[in-house]
Amino acid sequence: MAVSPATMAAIRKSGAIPNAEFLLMAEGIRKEFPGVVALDDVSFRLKRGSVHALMGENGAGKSTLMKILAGIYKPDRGRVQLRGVDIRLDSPLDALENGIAMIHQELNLMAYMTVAENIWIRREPLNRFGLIDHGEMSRRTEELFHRLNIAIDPETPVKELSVANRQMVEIAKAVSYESDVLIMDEPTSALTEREVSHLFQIIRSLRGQGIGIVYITHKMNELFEIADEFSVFRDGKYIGTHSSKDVTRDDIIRMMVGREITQMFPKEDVPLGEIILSVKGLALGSTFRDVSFDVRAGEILGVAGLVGSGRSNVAETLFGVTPATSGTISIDGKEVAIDNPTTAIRHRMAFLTEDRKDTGCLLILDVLENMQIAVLQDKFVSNGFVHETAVAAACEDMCRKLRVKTPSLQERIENLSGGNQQKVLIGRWLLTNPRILILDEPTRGIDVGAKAEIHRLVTEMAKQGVAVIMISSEMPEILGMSDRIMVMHEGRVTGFLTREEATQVKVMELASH
Amino acid sequence: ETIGVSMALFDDNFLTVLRSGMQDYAKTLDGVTLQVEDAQNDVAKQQSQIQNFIAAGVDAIIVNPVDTDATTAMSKIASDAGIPLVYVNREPVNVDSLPDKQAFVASEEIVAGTLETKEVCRLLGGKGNVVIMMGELSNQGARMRTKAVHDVVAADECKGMKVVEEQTANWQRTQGADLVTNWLSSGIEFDAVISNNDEMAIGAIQALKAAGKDMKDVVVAGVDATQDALAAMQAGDLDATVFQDAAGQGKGALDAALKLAKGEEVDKKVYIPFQLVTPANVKDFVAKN
Amino acid sequence: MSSESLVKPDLKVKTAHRRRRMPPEMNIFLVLIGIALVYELLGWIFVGQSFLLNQQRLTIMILQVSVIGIIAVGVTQVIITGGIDLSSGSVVGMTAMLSASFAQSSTWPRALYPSLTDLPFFIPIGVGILAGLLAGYINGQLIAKTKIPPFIATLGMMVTARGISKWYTKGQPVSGLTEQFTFVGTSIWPVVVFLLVATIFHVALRYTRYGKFTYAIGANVQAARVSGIDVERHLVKVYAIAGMLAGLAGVVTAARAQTAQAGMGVMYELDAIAAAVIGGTSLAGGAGRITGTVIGTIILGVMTSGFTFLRVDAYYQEIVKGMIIVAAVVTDVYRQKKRAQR
Amino acid sequence: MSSESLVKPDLKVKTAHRRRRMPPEMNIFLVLIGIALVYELLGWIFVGQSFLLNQQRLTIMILQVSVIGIIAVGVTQVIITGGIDLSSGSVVGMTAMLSASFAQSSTWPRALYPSLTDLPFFIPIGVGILAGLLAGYINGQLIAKTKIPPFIATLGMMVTARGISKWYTKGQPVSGLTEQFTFVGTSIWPVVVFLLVATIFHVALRYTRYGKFTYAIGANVQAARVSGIDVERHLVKVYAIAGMLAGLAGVVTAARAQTAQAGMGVMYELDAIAAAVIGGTSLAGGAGRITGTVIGTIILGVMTSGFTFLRVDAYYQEIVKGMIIVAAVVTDVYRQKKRAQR
Ligand SMILES: Nc1ncnc2c1ncn2[C@@H]1O[C@H](COP(=O)(O)OP(=O)(O)OP(=O)(O)O)[C@@H](O)[C@H]1O
Ligand SMILES: Nc1ncnc2c1ncn2[C@@H]1O[C@H](COP(=O)(O)OP(=O)(O)OP(=O)(O)O)[C@@H](O)[C@H]1O
Ligand SMILES: [Mg+2]
Ligand SMILES: [Mg+2]
Repeated sequence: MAVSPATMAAIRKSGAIPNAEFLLMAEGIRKEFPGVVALDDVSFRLKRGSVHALMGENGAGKSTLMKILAGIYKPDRGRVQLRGVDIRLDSPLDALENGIAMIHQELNLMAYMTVAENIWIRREPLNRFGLIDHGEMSRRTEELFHRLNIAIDPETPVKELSVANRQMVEIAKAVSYESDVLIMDEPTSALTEREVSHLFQIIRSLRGQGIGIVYITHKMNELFEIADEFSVFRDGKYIGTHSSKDVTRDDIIRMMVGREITQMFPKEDVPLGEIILSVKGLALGSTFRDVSFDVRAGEILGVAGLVGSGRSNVAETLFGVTPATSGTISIDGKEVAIDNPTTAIRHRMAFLTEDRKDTGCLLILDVLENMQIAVLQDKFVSNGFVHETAVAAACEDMCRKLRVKTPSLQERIENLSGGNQQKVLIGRWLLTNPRILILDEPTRGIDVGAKAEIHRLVTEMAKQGVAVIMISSEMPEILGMSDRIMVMHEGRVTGFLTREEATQVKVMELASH
Repeated sequence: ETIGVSMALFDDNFLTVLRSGMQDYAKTLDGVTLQVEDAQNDVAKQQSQIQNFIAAGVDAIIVNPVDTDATTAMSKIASDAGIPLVYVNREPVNVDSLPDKQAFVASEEIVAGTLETKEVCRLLGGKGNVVIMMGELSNQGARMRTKAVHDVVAADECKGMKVVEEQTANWQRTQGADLVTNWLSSGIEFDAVISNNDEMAIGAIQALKAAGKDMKDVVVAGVDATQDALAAMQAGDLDATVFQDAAGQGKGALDAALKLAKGEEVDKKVYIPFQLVTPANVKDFVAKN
Repeated sequence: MSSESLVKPDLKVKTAHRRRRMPPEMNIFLVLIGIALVYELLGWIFVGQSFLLNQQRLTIMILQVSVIGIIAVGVTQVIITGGIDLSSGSVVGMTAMLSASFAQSSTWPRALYPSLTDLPFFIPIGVGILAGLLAGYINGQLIAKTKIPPFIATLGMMVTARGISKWYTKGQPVSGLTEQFTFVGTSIWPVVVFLLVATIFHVALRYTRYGKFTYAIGANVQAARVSGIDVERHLVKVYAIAGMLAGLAGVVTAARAQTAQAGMGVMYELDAIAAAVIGGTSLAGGAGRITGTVIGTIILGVMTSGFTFLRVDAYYQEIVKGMIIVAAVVTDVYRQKKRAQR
Repeated sequence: MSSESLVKPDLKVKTAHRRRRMPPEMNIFLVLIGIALVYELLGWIFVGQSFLLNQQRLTIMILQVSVIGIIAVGVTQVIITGGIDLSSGSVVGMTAMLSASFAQSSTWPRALYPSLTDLPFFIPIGVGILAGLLAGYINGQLIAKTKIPPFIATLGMMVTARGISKWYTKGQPVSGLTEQFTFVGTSIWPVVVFLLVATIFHVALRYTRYGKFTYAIGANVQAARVSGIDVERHLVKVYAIAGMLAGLAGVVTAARAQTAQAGMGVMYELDAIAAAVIGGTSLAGGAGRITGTVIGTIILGVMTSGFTFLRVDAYYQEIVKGMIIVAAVVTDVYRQKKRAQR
């Protein structure tokens, strides 16, 4: 017999928490989408005061399970227990009232509203006339931010925040619910190590308060620092749960992908060619300035920096999304004026953006349409007509190469898991056969196996003489893949490190200056 | 003098002739400027236009009412401001209690419908099936003309006539054509089409011809005596229409307004008669509208 | 190596020097001032009199758009949720007819319900407002329950409500209204009603949860839903309020004209939407303010009065009106972009 | 060790057994069939004849909506980009006037340009289409360059174009058109033009780069821009095409009526948008097909013919029409949801 959310909320408030071994328990969960079984008889148990990592390849069903626990999807079968009591979760509100809060994989903020309004929505403090007390709301936000050590003005509209700061706001919002269960679906995909370590401090203190935390990530290096337990999923099936003391990183990877991955960064040394791209004194208003660097054929230039250091802005300017206010860009020694992406593509550049939802996916269109859109600029088209079969074959080939998990090319990209969406977008640019490839957080939200795959592809591109600029907030990726690392801080380049001299400490020193 | 004119709507053939008549006449007068506004068939807009005229300090106002029931409020606004007001073409509801310095030059819509229907009755010899094409349902002219059809059909000498269908085609020619085609395809039999205006009547003729009907077998009647209608009549397609002296009404209204502005007395009511147009007298009207 | 040692806890929240933001409707207010001044100038040049220093004109400027304004307040809220309401003009027509039919005086020979004449004023007013509320409620239920696009739901209501007003008295106007009832349409009462309504919903949007929910749904309906907002229920509320305001507008229209006819309110929805958008409400949802809508409404009124004042030929009026609407929004967009760049 | 072997190769793109999807317009086609069958049934019961087995009726059903259909083809493309075109009805009025004024015959005593009569048919047709193209081009430029919302840009054009058609002949209708010109409006030529236009743009949307870009812009304009699409230029194209089709619709309207009047095309934009949305085009952009729009258009035509066939009282027609539009879309949404759940 399921208890209503209201009853449960009353139980929570009274503080009379019935004891049970597990805080949260899901059993025999099955969820089917048209053409896909996302979860098949899956079980999951969360202990109080612990951090439980959920592991699995892209599309394994992690987010789906969490969305069920957050009241967003209804399972086809199975039951959910909170502290040993069956509960029904028909809406996100039910979950929140039952003390389950979630940070979603795709950012879910109200762009036009301020940070404070976003955090306290539905729980705004009221004054004695029943009207919203904005001052009090701001104050509470500051208090919260202070506790979490976040430096964001509560009155900023969210649309003016960088992706990383938005993610911090999401985290703060989830924490503000003071829930018993906190689900974090890839909370750090846009964060650098500094913010990640903040987050871990927060998580530890929450864990100390007896809260149960579910943590999903594809960043393997984070895991052992924070997780107490691991559950592994594969293809919608539950594989097993282990204490973090009992397993190694390789064990987990083996459970996730079914076999060993030994070489994480298949970087091969490639003889460097001519300078292809040369940037001098590039500036964009007050956002960044004095950015100068060269990239050679076959070279992978890693770009490191803290969140908000302006790396993405530089990339956007290079590609003509936000044309530079001063400085020059030369390709093959010739100065070029790149004032929009169309021109950039004509110069055979490609740019994988950081925010796949806002500037990447054509969400309601299918995989094929998403993948082919950039290449149609100059290939597979004659007299305006698209060579359907040829382009479909090319896309299919690319999907196979990237191991995109999708029922078909005709599936809406919206229905793919986050990691698979990212692969499709990478495929979009690889198809254009670029000479200059700009990647902004290319493996954001990508599982280990696929990550190795993407790294291998990037290396291969470099081998063929492509100049690669790779922005990444993941230190091992930067260190493992780059020939040279450019470090930025507050809109300026603070230094270059060669592959040989680069270490995590040196990069961080330059990045925080 | 500046005279403010608020027309019910601009894109109506008949009212266009009235308006042009007024404007042409104003050009022949010295020192008379007309400020003509389009109320776009909106009562509230018309009322606001009158208030705007008052604010702009015109010497007199001519109103072609959108809704003749809304004239009480307008009369009050104008008389409170002390500015003369003349209603034109449509008879205001407060015709018998008009304040000082107000008058009207109008015609009774119901007469138009009566004239056309009586002619149809005559042509059919008092018996047969008729269909009615109505203008916009919310329009007063449409209502009055339609009512007239029913009144005539109920009269003794036309008892043999029967209204088999009545539908709206919103004054529009193509909608009229589509409506008649839809009737024909539904097997509705009729001997006469009585239309609230000429445009729909012409649409009916087009549809009947397209369906291969001989126009001698069907009586078609409209109202307005527009150029197109007179041409259709001369071609033997249209059997009756009704002429009202639009330009004359415009001229009369302006004269009245100017007199009132000068403080002179005018008749409170001026009725402009309708005239039936048939193939027999069509020549007399060709140059008129 | 633990990453903690790499982090300097150097994050301060700069609250003291928080950037003062100009309210976004400042821009469009300047546009309004600009238009008024141009008229003033042209007035002295061509007509030899002041445009603004005329009590009568200042009144009619707002009076003639106050019905549009009342609707626009409701429409603004609908647009903020990311929806649209095409039915408001027709609802004005329908509610004008309905309320007028209960406001007839016994001295009127053609009363629709001869036994229901001389009713106290609150009955016809209540009938009009409730009928509007009901129409809006149906819109809201349709949109929330069946998930059809607001455009279609309200288009359906637009056609249906217009049909009802024509059918109700078979096209006959309803006249002979009591003075008690028509009072609300006389003098500057419509303006008072408009500004009162605007104030109430300005407060509601800015200082109540109702308002926050409205913005949240428009900004990101997904996010609103996962924040625990019952999106469906809230949408019904918003559409019902918009319908209610259209009903109130219908009452005012009938009272002002001292009659009601089926053709009332045609195309008002477009003017109302234009007023909201000119005032900065984004059709994509999530942004907009009542103050902006009020200014947008007044721009429409000033424009109309100015045309008559400058004796602009009616044939050109529409052409110029179209261009001014576009120009006003262009100026606004341009100024906002410029400010954003700074 | 090569990394290929690292990942188990069980992820296949199943192309051979690609799930056969029913085209989404299948649903709305079934709705159309449903409506037709209901009429058929009611016909036998109340009128004692068949609704569908009537050559004449089948023709008029489409003929009476073919002008709406021509516009709707253009409007569909605009809506797919995430925009809207409110100006098409007014552009029909304007282009009808313009083209008719160059199509007058010398036998007509009151020709507007007495020296320009009896021109070959392609001149007035060209004038109408070009005028529409220009109006659409201006819409597109306004939207692309100044970034004002399409709703406002095309609302401005709606008001302006209507103003132009009233101003052009000061409200006088333009008649006495040559037979060469009116030919395109006779018999079933309007239907032919409609279906031809629909076919061309069906192909363009599905099989050309123009089409792919149109969908991409509607799905995510940011992403489209970053993918190298010159969004501004493409939008200008789409709006210009929509305007051109409205111009063509104006020509057909004038030819069909054998006259042109300033009031032609009023509210056609709403019928066209309704046809597109009934046919499955999403007002949020990114989704829609011409086949759906054609079906949506025909639904409107069938509905009208059905009313006359069943002799529905004129006063009820609009009420019922509004409800049918809503019901059609509800049924469609409901069926699609049900299919998605399977
Ligand atoms: N709304 C939906 N409609 C159809 N299929 C869906 C939907 N949501 C998820 N899926 C499918 O369900 C499967 C599981 O997706 P889910 O998002 O749970 O994966 P995940 O483990 O979170 O992957 P990632 O690590 O990439 O985020 C995937 O195959 C995905 O394509
Ligand atoms: N849309 C925006 N509006 C206003 N400011 C922005 C916007 N996007 C980014 N910024 C600001 O620009 C600065 C640089 O951001 P950018 O995204 O380029 O940094 P980054 O180094 O790539 O960091 P991240 O890892 O977050 O992508 C930050 O201070 C950020 O707050
Ligand atoms: Mg996921
Ligand atoms: Mg970045």
